[in-house]
Amino acid sequence: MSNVVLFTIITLSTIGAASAIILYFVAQKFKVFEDPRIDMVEQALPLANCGGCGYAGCRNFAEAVVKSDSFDGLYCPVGGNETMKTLAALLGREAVEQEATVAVVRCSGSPQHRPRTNHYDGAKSCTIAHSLYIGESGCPHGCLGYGECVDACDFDAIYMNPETGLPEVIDDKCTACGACVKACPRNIIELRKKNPKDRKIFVSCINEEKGAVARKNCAVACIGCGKCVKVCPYDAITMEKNLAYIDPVKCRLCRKCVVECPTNAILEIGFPPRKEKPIVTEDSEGSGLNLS
Amino acid sequence: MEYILIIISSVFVSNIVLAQFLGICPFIGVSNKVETSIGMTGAVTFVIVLATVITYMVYTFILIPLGIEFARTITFILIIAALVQLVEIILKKVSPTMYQALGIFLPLITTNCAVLGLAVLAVQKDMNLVQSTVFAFGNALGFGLALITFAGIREQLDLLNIPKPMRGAPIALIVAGMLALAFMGFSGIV
Amino acid sequence: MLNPKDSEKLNMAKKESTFGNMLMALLIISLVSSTTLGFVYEFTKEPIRMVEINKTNAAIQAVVPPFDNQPAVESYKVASDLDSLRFYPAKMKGVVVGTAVETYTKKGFSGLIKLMIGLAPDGSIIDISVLEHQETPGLGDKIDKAKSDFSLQFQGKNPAEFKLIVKKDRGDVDAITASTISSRAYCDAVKRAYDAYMSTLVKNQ
Amino acid sequence: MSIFTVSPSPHVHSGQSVPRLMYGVVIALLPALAVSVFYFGIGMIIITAVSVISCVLFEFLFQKYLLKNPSTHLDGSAALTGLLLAFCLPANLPWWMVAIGALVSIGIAKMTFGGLGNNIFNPALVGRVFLFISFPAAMTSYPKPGQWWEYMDATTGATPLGIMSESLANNMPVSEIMAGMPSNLDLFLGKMLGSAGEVAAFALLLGLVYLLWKKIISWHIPVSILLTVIIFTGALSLGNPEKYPSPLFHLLTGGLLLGAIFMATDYVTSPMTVKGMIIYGIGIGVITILIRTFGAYPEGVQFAILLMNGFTPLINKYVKPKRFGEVKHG
Amino acid sequence: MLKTFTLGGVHPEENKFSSHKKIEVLPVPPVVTIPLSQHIGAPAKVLVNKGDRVKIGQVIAESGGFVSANIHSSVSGTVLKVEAFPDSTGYRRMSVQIQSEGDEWVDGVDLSTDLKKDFDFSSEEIIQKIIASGLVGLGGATFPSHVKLSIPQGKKAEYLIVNAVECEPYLTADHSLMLEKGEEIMVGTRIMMKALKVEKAIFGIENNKPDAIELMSRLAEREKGITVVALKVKYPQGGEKQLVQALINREVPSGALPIDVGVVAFNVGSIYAAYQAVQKNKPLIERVVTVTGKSVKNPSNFLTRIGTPVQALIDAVGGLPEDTGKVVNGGPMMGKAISSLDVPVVKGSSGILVIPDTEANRHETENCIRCSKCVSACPMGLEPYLLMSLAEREYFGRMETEKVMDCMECGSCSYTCPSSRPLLDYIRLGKGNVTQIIRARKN
Amino acid sequence: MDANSGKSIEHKGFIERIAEDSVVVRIISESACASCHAKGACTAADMQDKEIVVDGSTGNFKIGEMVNLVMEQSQGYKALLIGYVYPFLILFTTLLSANAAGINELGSGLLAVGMLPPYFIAVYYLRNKIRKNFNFSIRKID
Amino acid sequence: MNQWKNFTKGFLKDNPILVLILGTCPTLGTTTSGINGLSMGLATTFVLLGSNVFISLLKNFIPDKVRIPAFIVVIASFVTVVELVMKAYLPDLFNTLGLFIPLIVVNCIVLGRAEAFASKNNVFSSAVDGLGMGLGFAMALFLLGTIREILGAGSVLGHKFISGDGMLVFILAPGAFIALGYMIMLANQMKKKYIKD
Ligand SMILES: Cc1cc2nc3c(=O)[nH]c(=O)nc-3n(C[C@H](O)[C@H](O)[C@H](O)COP(=O)(O)O)c2cc1C
Ligand SMILES: Cc1cc2nc3c(=O)[nH]c(=O)nc-3n(C[C@H](O)[C@H](O)[C@H](O)COP(=O)(O)O)c2cc1C
Ligand SMILES: Cc1cc2nc3c(=O)[nH]c(=O)nc-3n(C[C@H](O)[C@H](O)[C@H](O)COP(=O)(O)O)c2cc1C
Ligand SMILES: Cc1cc2nc3c(=O)[nH]c(=O)nc-3n(C[C@H](O)[C@H](O)[C@H](O)CO)c2cc1C
Ligand code: SF4
Ligand code: SF4
Ligand code: SF4
Ligand code: SF4
Ligand code: FES
Repeated sequence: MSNVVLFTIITLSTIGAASAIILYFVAQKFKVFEDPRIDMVEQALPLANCGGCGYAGCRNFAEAVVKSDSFDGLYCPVGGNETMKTLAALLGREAVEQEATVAVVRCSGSPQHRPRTNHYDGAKSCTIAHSLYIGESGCPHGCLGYGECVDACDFDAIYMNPETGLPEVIDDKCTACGACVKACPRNIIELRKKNPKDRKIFVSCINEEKGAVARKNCAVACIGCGKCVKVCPYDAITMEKNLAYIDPVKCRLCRKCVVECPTNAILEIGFPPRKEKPIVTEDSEGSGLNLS
Repeated sequence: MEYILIIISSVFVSNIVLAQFLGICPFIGVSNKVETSIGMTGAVTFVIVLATVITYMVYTFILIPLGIEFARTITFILIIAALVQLVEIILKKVSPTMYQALGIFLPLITTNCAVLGLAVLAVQKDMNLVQSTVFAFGNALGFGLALITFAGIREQLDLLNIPKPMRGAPIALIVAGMLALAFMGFSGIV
Repeated sequence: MLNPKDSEKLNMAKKESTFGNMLMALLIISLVSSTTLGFVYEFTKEPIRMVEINKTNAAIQAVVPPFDNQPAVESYKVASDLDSLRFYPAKMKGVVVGTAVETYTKKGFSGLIKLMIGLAPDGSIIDISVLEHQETPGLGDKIDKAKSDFSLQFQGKNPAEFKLIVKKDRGDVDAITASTISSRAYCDAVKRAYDAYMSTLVKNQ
Repeated sequence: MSIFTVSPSPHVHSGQSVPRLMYGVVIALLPALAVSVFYFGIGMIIITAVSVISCVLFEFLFQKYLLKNPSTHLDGSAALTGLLLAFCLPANLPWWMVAIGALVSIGIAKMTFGGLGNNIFNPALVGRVFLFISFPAAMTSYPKPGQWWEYMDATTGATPLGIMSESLANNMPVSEIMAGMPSNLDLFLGKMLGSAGEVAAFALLLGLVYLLWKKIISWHIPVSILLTVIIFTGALSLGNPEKYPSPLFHLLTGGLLLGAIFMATDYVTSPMTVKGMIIYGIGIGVITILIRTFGAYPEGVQFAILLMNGFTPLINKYVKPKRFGEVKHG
Repeated sequence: MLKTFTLGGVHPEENKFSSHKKIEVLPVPPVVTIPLSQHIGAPAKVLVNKGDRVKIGQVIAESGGFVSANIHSSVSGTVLKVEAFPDSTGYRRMSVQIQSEGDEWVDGVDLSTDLKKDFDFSSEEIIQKIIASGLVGLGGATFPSHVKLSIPQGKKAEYLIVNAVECEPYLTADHSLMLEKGEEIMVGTRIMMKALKVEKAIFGIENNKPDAIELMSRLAEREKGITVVALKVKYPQGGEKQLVQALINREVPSGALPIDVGVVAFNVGSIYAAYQAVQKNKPLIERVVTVTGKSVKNPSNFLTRIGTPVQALIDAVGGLPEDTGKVVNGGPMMGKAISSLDVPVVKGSSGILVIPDTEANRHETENCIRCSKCVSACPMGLEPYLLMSLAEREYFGRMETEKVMDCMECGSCSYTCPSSRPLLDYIRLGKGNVTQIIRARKN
Repeated sequence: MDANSGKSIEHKGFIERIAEDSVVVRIISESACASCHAKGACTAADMQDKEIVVDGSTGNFKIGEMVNLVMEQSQGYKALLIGYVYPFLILFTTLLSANAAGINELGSGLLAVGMLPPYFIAVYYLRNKIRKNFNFSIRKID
Repeated sequence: MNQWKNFTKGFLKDNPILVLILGTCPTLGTTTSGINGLSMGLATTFVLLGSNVFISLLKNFIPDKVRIPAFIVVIASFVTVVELVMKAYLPDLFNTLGLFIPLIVVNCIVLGRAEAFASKNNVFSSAVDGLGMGLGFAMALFLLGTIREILGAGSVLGHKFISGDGMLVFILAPGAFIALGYMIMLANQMKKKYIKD
């Protein structure tokens, strides 16, 4: 064996051992230990980084999941129950099932229904318009139509329908992350329980004004008449501040209220067409609007 | 004067990032905030200079006499890896609060090819110890200059409407390219 | 996505991190790798040395007439204006047929340019080759024989009558288009070698 | 009754608009264009036309097919970029190189960043430097003025700055070099070699007056650049007049005036505050002279402006306007 | 050289069409709608019910807090409704609607038009009278005046500044008031000086009102401590902080009040109203309103009862022009666009501006070209372009460090932007959010 | 801390432990790659846990909660000076002066590196003083 | 894991340069021509393959806390081997790649694969992983080198197809950055389009 080989061995081994010692102490001091489960949990997540779980990103959520002992308050809306089950299996815990939900836009005030009172020419932002002006109709609660919710959605699940000027949700794409709910300054969007075949029945209005005012401002407003409350066989409908609300959990999709509503404020979506025409034109006051 | 020329040359003329292609990962990935970049520059300067001094000495006074220059890479990397950690541990030991403040201030610690690259370059260029040290210092400054300028640009890009596909690394590289174009103007100054 | 089974792998038996264990592991790894490296080095040492010698020899051969000695071994240093230059005497049957001078300049467009210049005993240029440069590809790199005919104009010229200055500066050298700087630097290096060579002649007389 | 428009205040507007500003600059460039056509004839017309048309075309194509933004190709900014790009090219540059320059200006330097207002670096200058580095030979052989009908076959030579830096490198004294230079009057009138639009000092100054008069730009950037150059070169030349040419020579040659008046002032890439603009101007002045005096290139304005473009975000970050009611320290 | 403020400012077209029109008294409308919130601060608490009979000057709602003011009936008659009616924003706010019947005043009001020069009230008595009159600033901010008169402990006022700048284009209410009620305003000034216990008062008047400057200077010569200063025409010369700087070269620090540099400022209209309140016991039930616009047939200034629908004012100038695109309650720079002519005149309404449809819409918004014109225009030394992009990205924390709260919403930035960016819209959004952040931090 | 008094830096972290009058927050220092999904592909030193003790913090925090650690920017710079810049200056000036004084390479190199331990020992003895320069606070993430 | 997927992930999905953006320095520094890029890529591939195999062999022997220094030693040894062999048998290539050969040690991708993959998987998977990642790296380098060569020198693999020079800027630093920037952009778009998981 030549000198060089010998020197090499000696030098390298010394340096190797020295760094081993240093690094050993470093390791002692720093405990560079990332729970490997965090990586695994993260890998199991959809990695959309949408923030729907309430954490800053998927990794943060993964850390929270690994850190806490149960799944209380931890739910990834994008991955849904399936992902949560995977996580449960990974961590050896019980998954908490959460009802699947979907975003629902609760306003039907398209221009045909809502007489226009002005033309807004400010910044095209719902938040700004909302904070400075009532909007282009007399309704202080209805959709402003500048699509802030559309911009907020990371999943292209919501778009502005050019005909109605209102946002519409594509149920299949919606992950119920809630970004649009947060974005809407008027709190029009609600995450409601997802029913089979994407059926839903809901009051498509959040107007709390008195019936007469509401009606003047919008032909399809909830006027708080209370007929639906009476007709609902399951006590699913409540009336508060002149506004009916259908509890998505109690509602059994019987569709009785829909026919009853004098202003067609209750929408049914995803049902097969009825025999008789569902639209009961009770638009008596002659507000001069044509309901299509 | 010689040292000043070395510094000018390594900061402007052959900038470590923009002309020599070293330390690009942190350049692309980290330089999001100007304050952090300034912090990085300070930390990197110390680490690079210290590493260069030590590797230079090991090379000149151990490897060469023993005739095992070929073990340069492996020796250097081990020394550097240990050194970086050692600095951390010392800082933590001597003043935990200060160490914590650094932790909040600097989101990242320094290990990148710039440190090794410079250590290797310093011995490759046949410079003496002081020259190597000044060279390392100049390059650390050059790294800092590129990093800080770039962080400023990044902060501004964040407020602009960069097309989606370009965001992140692509635009960072293009900006780096244009900075490199601009830096070419310094050719021949030294 | 990972499946749950992966989690088991992580818990697989690993060596514990006791001090002794760690030291052992590292020592062994260092030992093995240094031994390997040592042998690889031994193995490649000769070829590497040959490569380097060949490079010098090739450079020398390229610029002087055939020789039968070992110029690399007989080389000597000659002081020049800044530093010293290495001279490689090429001998045929003990007679100096030419001297290869390793010269340099720092005035290149991108700094250092290293040349090997073959000088006939009378000081006229036999040939020149570029050892090292960082001039711009496509421009300054035309000083390289492989890239353009620039260096050919020096062949056979004696700097005593051939002014080693570019024509722009009222010399005799045709500069490379758009690369006057590199051309000037080239002349500078050649001139340094020539001057050093001439100084040895003067001294010898 | 028709419905009213509502919007938050204010309800009136100055009437200023992007196209008005951009075409204002184009107008300011017309005298220089006229002089350049006078000196460089058909060459100037070809490169200007190619540059302007391709800039506008590329802007249109990029927006239509890649960015899918509302189109702004007619707002004058692309045309202006094209015009300025042509101004800083030799009038005998092959047309396809001009088109490549336009592609780089608009495609890489502007549209990659999202179009008007988003770019960090001056598009025309990026285009120019890109060409300069890519085709150094073509970009450093300038046609002699007065050849009206020659384009690529025009006789070429070196610019005054080029001659100066060459000769200085040869240790010639300034006085001797100046003897072979055009007279100051010729320099002022633009009778010299150089990039197509940079030669005529008086026409560029005319443009400056117009821009200031129309309040399109403020004086801070051009004045701080020019003053810095004067002071810096003045000091050098006082120190050793045989080694460093006079401030007047520096002012009248090369792209200094074109850069200081039209390119450093580009809104998008220059600082936002008065203090910032002055720092920026000083930076450009200093770097220009550093490169001219010590660097490998005879001219440094293009690099100086690009470099300071790179520093502009930092300047904007740290140099804030004087706030009303700012508590005065000290 | 004329005095002016140093930072920023813009020069919109002045268009003061009604500047030499006499103040006409607008007939009392048949129905007035008086909102309960005509001042910044908490809404007033209503004191009347549907069907009640009220007299002119009767308190129908009382101050609902420290920064709040009383509200008086501006007509005599029957309360029709106490209900929410739309205000300029279109949102419905609680208001009292009164049907006008007859002309019955509450007791103690001196209805004569004689000039009553002398007064013998203490500072406290003056403030009490002003509280009773429901006076709020008529310069636009509608800040309850008595709050400004009650100097906080440890601070001292040195100057009373009378803001007669009227820098908003089109508006001439203050101008005409000065020409007609100069003597009364001088008395009012002395009253306010007494209330504030200051020796010095300065009138600031923009140089586009030479007759007013001349008249007020002449009147001021007779008074001790009152001076009149002509100011350069530059918007927003009338901004309180700008005015203070222009007149006495003191800068009100960021986040501080004028009183911190020893100044209290009042609008001339407020001064005149103070005269009415103290010398005549007349509460704030009417104000001068300019009705103007490029296509308005007969731009004029009207003494208008609070609560009068805008429609009545429009009718008085010859009806709504054909080409109306926008109607603004206030001036073009700071006023609020209204969507219906049923909106009532309130204490803060200094003018009704009718904008033709050719000018009613903003231009298309384009990318910011970073021309820095907004930065140069901002009188507060802010960077509106930056604030807007921060607001767009919801970086409200940074907006705070960039001093968004200093913005006084003068609109110079939006006015000047060549890309027609809605800078102020976004800045307001940011201010709203930053206010919330600050409030949350305090709790 | 008054947020208006200067610029502050924030860093996210998790509450690790809560003691009587202090809270321990764990932060992760990470490099570019640590936040991307190829995080595993970075040298270990590129990602570290650090524990920060925040004194005097009470408040209703719960373990595992994500919070913002807040520190004034100037303190960060101060730490930088003590931790990196001063030692660098010591190293650098010692080396230059030793060289100027004619000490050979080996000597000046060893001397320069040898100056560092005393410096850090000095810092160690001053650590309580230094400690007063730094204070952190925790802010809830809304 | 499916070995084919394991092998091909480095080509686009997890391409070290185009997607993970690691090892940028050698990428930019050595791609002045297609051949240079390819050689650098292959050298790196060799190191990757070797270290992956070795580390996965040793994984149970190395205690957790010293795994990083241990990995470094292994990697550095392979790098030195490459260095020596290249110097001996490919001296010209070694000169052009220069500094970047020793820098393979710090190429995040090498250590990264050791950390993330080889230390957790069996030898065969690790070999496949190393080879796949390495080839992905080499491919990207080759591509970038070729693009720069075509634009910058007007030649493909050293064969000139135009007379005269190309756009020099692409041979120099600015062009390297710009070309890589656009390449990464395109790769991301492609990844979005073609790879869903
Ligand atoms: C990117 C770039 C690289 C250059 N590289 C060189 C070079 O390597 N050598 C050289 O002499 N000139 C080079 N130049 C050209 C000089 O800047 C200058 O044009 C030339 O030296 C003087 O022109 P002339 O040779 O035509 O007199 C380069 C120019 C550019 C733009
Ligand atoms: C909480 C608060 C307290 C105020 N206190 C005083 C005061 O004591 N003295 C004073 O002169 N003004 C006071 N002001 C009024 C302001 O200085 C200013 O006159 C008012 O905001 C309207 O001004 P503007 O129209 O310029 O916005 C106060 C304002 C606020 C919001
Ligand atoms: C941009 C701006 C412009 C203003 N212009 C005037 C003005 O021209 N005249 C005026 O009396 N008040 C003006 N004000 C209101 C004053 O700032 C301040 O509120 C008023 O002078 C205080 O007096 P007051 O409480 O009696 O209204 C303006 C405010 C702002 C923010
Ligand atoms: C005063 C002024 C100077 C300008 N200078 C340039 C310039 O030098 N280069 C350029 O490409 N565009 C210039 N522009 C046009 C425009 O700002 C440019 O296209 C933007 O940089 C593109 O985003 C200028 C515009 C103005 C108003
Ligand atoms: S529609 Fe709303 S809830 Fe559904 S994915 Fe989009 S943002 Fe999330
Ligand atoms: S639902 Fe809300 S956010 Fe969406 S457009 Fe309507 S108002 Fe805007
Ligand atoms: S509105 Fe605010 S930001 Fe705009 S100019 Fe006025 S004070 Fe400045
Ligand atoms: S005025 Fe408009 S375009 Fe100019 S900087 Fe301000 S926001 Fe941008
Ligand atoms: S390869 Fe990552 S820093 Fe150089």
